[in-house]
Amino acid sequence: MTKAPSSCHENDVPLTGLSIALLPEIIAHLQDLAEKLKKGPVFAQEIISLRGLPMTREDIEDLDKHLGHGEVNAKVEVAGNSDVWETSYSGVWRVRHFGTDDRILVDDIVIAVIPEILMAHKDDISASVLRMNDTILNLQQDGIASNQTKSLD
Amino acid sequence: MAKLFKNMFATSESTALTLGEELAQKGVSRRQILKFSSYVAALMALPASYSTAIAESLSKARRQSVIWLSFQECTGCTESITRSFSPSLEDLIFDFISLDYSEALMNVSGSAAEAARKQAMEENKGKYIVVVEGSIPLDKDGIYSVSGGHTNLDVLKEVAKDAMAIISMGTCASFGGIPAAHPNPTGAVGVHEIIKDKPIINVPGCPPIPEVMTGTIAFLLSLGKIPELDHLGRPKAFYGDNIHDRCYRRPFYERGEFANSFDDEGARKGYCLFNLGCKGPVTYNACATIKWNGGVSFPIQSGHGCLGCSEPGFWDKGSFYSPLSTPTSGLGKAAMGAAAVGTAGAVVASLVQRKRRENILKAAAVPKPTETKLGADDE
Amino acid sequence: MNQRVVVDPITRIEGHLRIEAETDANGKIAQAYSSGTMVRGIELILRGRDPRDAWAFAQRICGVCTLVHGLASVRAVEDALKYDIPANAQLIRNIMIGAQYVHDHVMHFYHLHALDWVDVVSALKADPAATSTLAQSISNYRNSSPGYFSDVQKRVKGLVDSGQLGIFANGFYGHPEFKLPPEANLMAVAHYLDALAWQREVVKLHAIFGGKNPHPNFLVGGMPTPISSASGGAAATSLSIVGLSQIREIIVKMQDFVNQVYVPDTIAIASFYKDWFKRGEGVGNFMTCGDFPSDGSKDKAKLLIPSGVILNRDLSHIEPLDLNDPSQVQEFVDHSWYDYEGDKKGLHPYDGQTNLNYTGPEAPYAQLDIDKEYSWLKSPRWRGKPVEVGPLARVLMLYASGHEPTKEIANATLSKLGLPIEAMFSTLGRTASRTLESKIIADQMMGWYDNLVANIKAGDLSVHNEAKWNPNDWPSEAKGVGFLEAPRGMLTHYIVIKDKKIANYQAVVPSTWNAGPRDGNGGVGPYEAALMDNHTLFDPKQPLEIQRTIHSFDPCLACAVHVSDPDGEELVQIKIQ
Amino acid sequence: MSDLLDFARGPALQVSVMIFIFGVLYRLISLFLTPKNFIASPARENVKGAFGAGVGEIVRRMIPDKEYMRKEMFAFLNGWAFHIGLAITVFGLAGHIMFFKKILGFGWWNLPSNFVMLAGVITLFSLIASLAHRLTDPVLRKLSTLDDYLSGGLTVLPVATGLLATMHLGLRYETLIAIHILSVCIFLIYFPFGKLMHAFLVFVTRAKTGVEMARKGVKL
Amino acid sequence: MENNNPTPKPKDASKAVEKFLVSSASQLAPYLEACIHCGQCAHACHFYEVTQDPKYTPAYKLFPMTKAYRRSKNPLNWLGMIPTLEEDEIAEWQDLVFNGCTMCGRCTNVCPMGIDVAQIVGATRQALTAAGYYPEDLMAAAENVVQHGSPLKVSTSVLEDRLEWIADESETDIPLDKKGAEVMFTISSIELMKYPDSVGAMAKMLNAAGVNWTISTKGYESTNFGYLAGRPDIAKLGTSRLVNAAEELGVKELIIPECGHAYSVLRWNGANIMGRPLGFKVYHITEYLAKLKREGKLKFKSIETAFTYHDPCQISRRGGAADDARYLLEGFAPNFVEMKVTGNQNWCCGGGGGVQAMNKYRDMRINVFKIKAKQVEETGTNTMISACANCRLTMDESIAELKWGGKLDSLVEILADNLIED
Repeated sequence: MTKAPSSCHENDVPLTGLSIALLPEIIAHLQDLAEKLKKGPVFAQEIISLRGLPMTREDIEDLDKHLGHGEVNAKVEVAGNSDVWETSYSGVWRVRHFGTDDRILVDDIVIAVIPEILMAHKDDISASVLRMNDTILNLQQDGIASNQTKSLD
Repeated sequence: MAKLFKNMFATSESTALTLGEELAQKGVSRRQILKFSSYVAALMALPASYSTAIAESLSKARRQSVIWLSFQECTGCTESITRSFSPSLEDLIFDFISLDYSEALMNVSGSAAEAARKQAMEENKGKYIVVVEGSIPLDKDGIYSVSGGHTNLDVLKEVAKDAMAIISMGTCASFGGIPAAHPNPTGAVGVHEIIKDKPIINVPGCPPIPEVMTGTIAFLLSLGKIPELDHLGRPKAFYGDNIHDRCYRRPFYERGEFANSFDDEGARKGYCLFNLGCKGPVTYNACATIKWNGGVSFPIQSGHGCLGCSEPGFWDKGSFYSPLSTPTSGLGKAAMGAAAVGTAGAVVASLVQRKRRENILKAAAVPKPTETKLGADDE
Repeated sequence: MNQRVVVDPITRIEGHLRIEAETDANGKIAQAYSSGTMVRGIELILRGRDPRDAWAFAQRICGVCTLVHGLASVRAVEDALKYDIPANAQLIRNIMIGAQYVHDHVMHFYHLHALDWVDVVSALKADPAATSTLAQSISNYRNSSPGYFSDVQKRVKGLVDSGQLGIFANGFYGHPEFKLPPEANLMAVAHYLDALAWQREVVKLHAIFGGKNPHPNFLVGGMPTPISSASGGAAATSLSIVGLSQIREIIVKMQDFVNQVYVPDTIAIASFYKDWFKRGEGVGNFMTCGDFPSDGSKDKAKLLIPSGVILNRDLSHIEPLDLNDPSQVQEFVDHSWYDYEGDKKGLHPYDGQTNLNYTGPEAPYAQLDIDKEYSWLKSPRWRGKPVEVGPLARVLMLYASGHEPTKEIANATLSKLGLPIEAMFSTLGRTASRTLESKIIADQMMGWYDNLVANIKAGDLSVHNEAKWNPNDWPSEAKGVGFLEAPRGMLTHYIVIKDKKIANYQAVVPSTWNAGPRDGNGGVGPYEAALMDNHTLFDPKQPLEIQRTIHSFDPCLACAVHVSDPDGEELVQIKIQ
Repeated sequence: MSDLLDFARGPALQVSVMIFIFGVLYRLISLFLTPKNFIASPARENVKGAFGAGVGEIVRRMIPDKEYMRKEMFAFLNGWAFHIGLAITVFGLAGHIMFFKKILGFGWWNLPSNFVMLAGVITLFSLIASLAHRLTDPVLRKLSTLDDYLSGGLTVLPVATGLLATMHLGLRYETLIAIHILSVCIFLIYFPFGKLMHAFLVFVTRAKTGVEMARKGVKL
Repeated sequence: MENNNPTPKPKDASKAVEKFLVSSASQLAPYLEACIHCGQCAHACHFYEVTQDPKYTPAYKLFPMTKAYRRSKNPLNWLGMIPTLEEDEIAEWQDLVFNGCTMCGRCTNVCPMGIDVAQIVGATRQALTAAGYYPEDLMAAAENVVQHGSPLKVSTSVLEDRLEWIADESETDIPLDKKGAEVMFTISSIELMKYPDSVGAMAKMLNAAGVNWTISTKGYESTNFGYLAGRPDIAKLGTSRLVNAAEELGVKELIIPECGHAYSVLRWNGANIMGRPLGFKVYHITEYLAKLKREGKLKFKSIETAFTYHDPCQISRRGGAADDARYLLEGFAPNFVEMKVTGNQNWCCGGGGGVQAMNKYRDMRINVFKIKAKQVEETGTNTMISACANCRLTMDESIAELKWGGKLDSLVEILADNLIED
């Protein structure tokens, strides 16, 4: 029987250095993207999955410090939340998916004009056309209905 | 009335919706599929760019028919899969797979249950996935485990025949597990010893990590192919590293800081459990990275060494509390025996040596020195 | 016409159980036979091993009651070695068993038992708004908005529309025995899903203490989870300040779910099935070994659940139980596929034998020979009498011994349903006992938790006693019994240790008491007796009634049911497979 | 866990430890049972007791006299590096201590694994250096027998495989550790039959010489 | 006179092996098991130092005996895995153990295992001799002991003649076979024939100290060529002559003159050779003189000459008497300088162990002396003194050959010259 849990002394977890080591890889992808775009608009994205690398939480925080925060912030609400933001370097994005229990499922760096998760899918767009048509139809019917009700009043 | 409902649910290939369409109908957007896909990709350590491909393939698929067979098991694997967070079991069974047979979870018993299995096998001939939980006893023609009057052995052969692939869920189905532990009273074996002509994915663990189970299923249904397997037939994505290499206590091992009993200061400081018998260094599983039950802990984090439960024959590798570097067999008696024999041998050898020496001395006895009279000149 | 009905496999249970029953011309069950059809021989596997390892093997007896066998095993070794454990370890064990009760009972109710009472398809016809009103009328549970129920309905509809029903396929939907209105069905389905998500959260408690669930880790001499002396970061164990506060949250989550969902749902559903309080009684004898010591001591007076035996429904008298008494506890194998050396007399578990000897028909088979051996289960008896163990036995024991909170909640519930205490001796009485017990235990958990935290604050971090860890300090011979009130009932593990190794190991599990076959005198076990109590099958091809009563026991093995006429003559063979 | 590891931890270790104990006891006991025909002449007066002399000599010969130090500097430094390194490696690593604890019934505090690994590397290099020396030095070449190379090689193996195992280099860990244990088994089996026995005999011969020198009054 | 100890002929390796077994079954066994072939002893050996030939490595000289021992002892011999000793191997080692080793024991000092190589070489010589492998000249000297009582054929009559002459020359008494003497003095035939002055010097000092001493005509030769030649029978013969004579006279003390191996054999191995304890104490002359000086019975004038001291191996390193020589020089020779490597670590003269008697190694001995010459030169003196006639004989030969500028003296002579006589 020794002392009770002491209040708090955080263990220093040294950085592994992976955060710095990643930067050249990001530049290479970014340069690639810049070259491709010179030839015209194109969709291309390169993803670096941070969870697949042996990085500590501190490493990732360090990396984010280096990358900074840019102009775009997006929240995607789908099967839990997703945070997407552009870093201070245009074309370098951070995508972080959370599960329904708010656990981080995916933590990516995406090098792209815009990350795919933000783009509307062609199927969804096609579906939207149908849905919106339905909506208009419904509105018109409702309108007629309400008008009729009104007129009855 | 019951018939009416049955008719209502009856389905035919022509009217079947793809998963993408089905999900769209339910208001699930492609983004959601993409997110799920990128999670599967992350979970399986695939290149992140795979997620697009997974999403495409998912959208085109029909909900994957899964038949879950329970043999010599404890239902721990089924229990485990219900603890899966992402993807969750309900997400899987409502949105991505069709769990057409599962003794532990399905509604009806008896003949109706059997009928459901047959129907699924017929409708998805060559396309359904079989999940096996538990080992299969071979002794006495398999009479030690019978369900519906049929031995597990017969049922497995029957169901495997038209399966796309088999997932051996848990160590029992993968390698025989506890029923096969010495002396294996019922002659239990894993699936791969019976089925030779189908792709088999072993997902061992006692039980396996929930996310490893759902992740493997998700991979199979997302990409329609077998993930990369290691030499024991396990998905490399989950079983590629040993627990020791990925353990948060590894730095303590490097520093030589060990817990020497279960409740000493070292144990409380979270030191390495090697000395208490942890089998992490020789156990390949994702416990240290994915962890258990929503990531709250895993055995080592909770102070008990790894039992090595995802390895074949882990039950028979000596005590769970014997450090890996110690002999599995008791050396005490052997050493004492050797010591006794060594001592006896030495005594005998010395006696032989002594005897030989005496014989030599007798044969070539040093002659008595010549008593030469000095003083007498011989010149 | 007399009929033989075979239902095999019975689903939504653990393991492989087979029951054969015979119905008369009216479809009423006259005889029923319960048979376990799977054996692994874990008792044989355990022989010759290190007793400290035994828990891991024993735990794999069952993955649903995943914790109890491990702990019973640990207790057996501790009993044999006279091994005391620290108070903290006892409290942690109490909390873990408590969590197991609540988790297991809720999962049983919603995922294994509810579909016997709830018609999933009928839920599609429900009005979400009316469902919301119904839900709010019985509970203040947060998930009760019309939108919420509408979403659930949409989800179920999607499943039905897809034509791939999965686990809900081939249900006895529309069976006249389903009596819930569509709204109640929808509410139950919603809670089926809620409970699935809830149970995932609450087993985190086991993961914090035991590293994982199913099959958390245990340790002879205490618990393996050291209380972290570091507050966080890489050095912390799971039982840190963070872990402790998480445990508290989980206990609250458990209490909330029991109070707001489980108890109201039980009462709501039961009120539609009051006739099921009149059948499925069983043998009328009940037994508990007692559990939940308030400290580390083995003092029986300090157990929350008392031990004893109630005979012939007589709640006014409790017989004392001595697990070590060879004349009290005996296992018979007259109808079991085992061989005893010598004749087949009853053996106390210390002298128990596990010699597999299958004498049944060759597979595939249509029916078992119920006149001979027909099960892998043995028939345990108390002083030669069959007894029922489990939640009903415990609630009755608490009630009979005058435990106030139990009396209060039992009486309140019964009066809400307008039923006498005798209604407890029934299928739904058994199910309701599980609910009542969950509440009683959930209420206790916070007390144990507070005691644990108080000890830690007082500087007592001890969770494991090192004293007898080294086998060299053990006597050359020792035997002991580890007992535990598992969610499914009284669980005992008997161990005989010789020269630091296991010489004999016998587990007498709740399902053996309840599901065992007939004894040598033709005495029926609780499953068989319950089925023979006032069960008439509406449609032998849809043996819903059998499912209900069998599931009320929360079976822990796989089973099958035969129905044959009283003469034993085979009549009509109902399609089995 | 491979079957190889089971074999190594089980029968291989059992048999090799048995042979080791048998052999060592056989050699030592038969040595002590060798008939003595030595009748001591009276010792020089005022010399220290035999026990002190024996122990003193065991300690004293750890460092060569200064007259020889210059020429034996390599042997001295390398020998020390090797033996200390080996002792640290064998007796300092937690895993090894567990092994001894299992056999002896008691253990001791371990050293940091990184430190032990460093010692292991030093041991390995000094072993290789000594083998290289043996191959290049004319005197050593003349003296060397199969036993010398075998003993050296069989010592290199456990050290090298042990390092690979702790560094997780090359093969899977369980294979590495199995190979390591098997190499130890071979080492243990060979130990009593070759010059590795010097680990025990050094105490016998040094003490014996120390006692005889002291009897004569030779002050070394 | 008929020699009833015929020299063993013809050559027979198995005899050597048997002999090895007998010897190794004594105190040598641990040494034979322990050698780790580290080679450090090479640099301690003067023969290796002057030739740089690895075969002179002391450890190498153990090989035949070790091999024979292992053959008989190792459990593996049951499997036939240990090779047996061949004739040609024995022939090869004959040169090494008789000529190539002076049994000076310097290698033992450096051996990390503490192996006493000299003892094993001694036993090896016995074994090889038994098998018929030995140098003829050494054996001849040993044979002389049997026939003539002395390697240099100093028979009783020669002894009496020489002593009479020496007594006259040194103007002192040399009592022969004196009844009632308390101390028996022995002589080395080398001294008697080549360095008679030293005999006279010793006699003079004994008389001056008033010691009641005598020389026996029944046992006077202190050298033991039987021992050096590996002939235990002759060794025992030589030893028992001395022991019997001393015990017949009833003396309490026996003095060995300036002869190294004589001291080693009688003082440290006498009891062993005889198979029983001796009835008297054995002293080297330096020990005895030191004893007399300590008792105040001898006094010396101090001298100015600067010189250094050559430690005879058998007296210092293997005899334990290094300190007594220094005690004698204390207060007597203020300009005495120690060599850099001295005392128990001192280099051998190169002729001990009977090597001096073998012509084959004359050149080698001269080369070995170069080490000694350098040692002396480094002290800044040009004189060394010694307490062993064999050392003197060996080194004088080299001094003459090399025309070395320094000189070599006897310790007892220098002391006797400066004796203060009352």
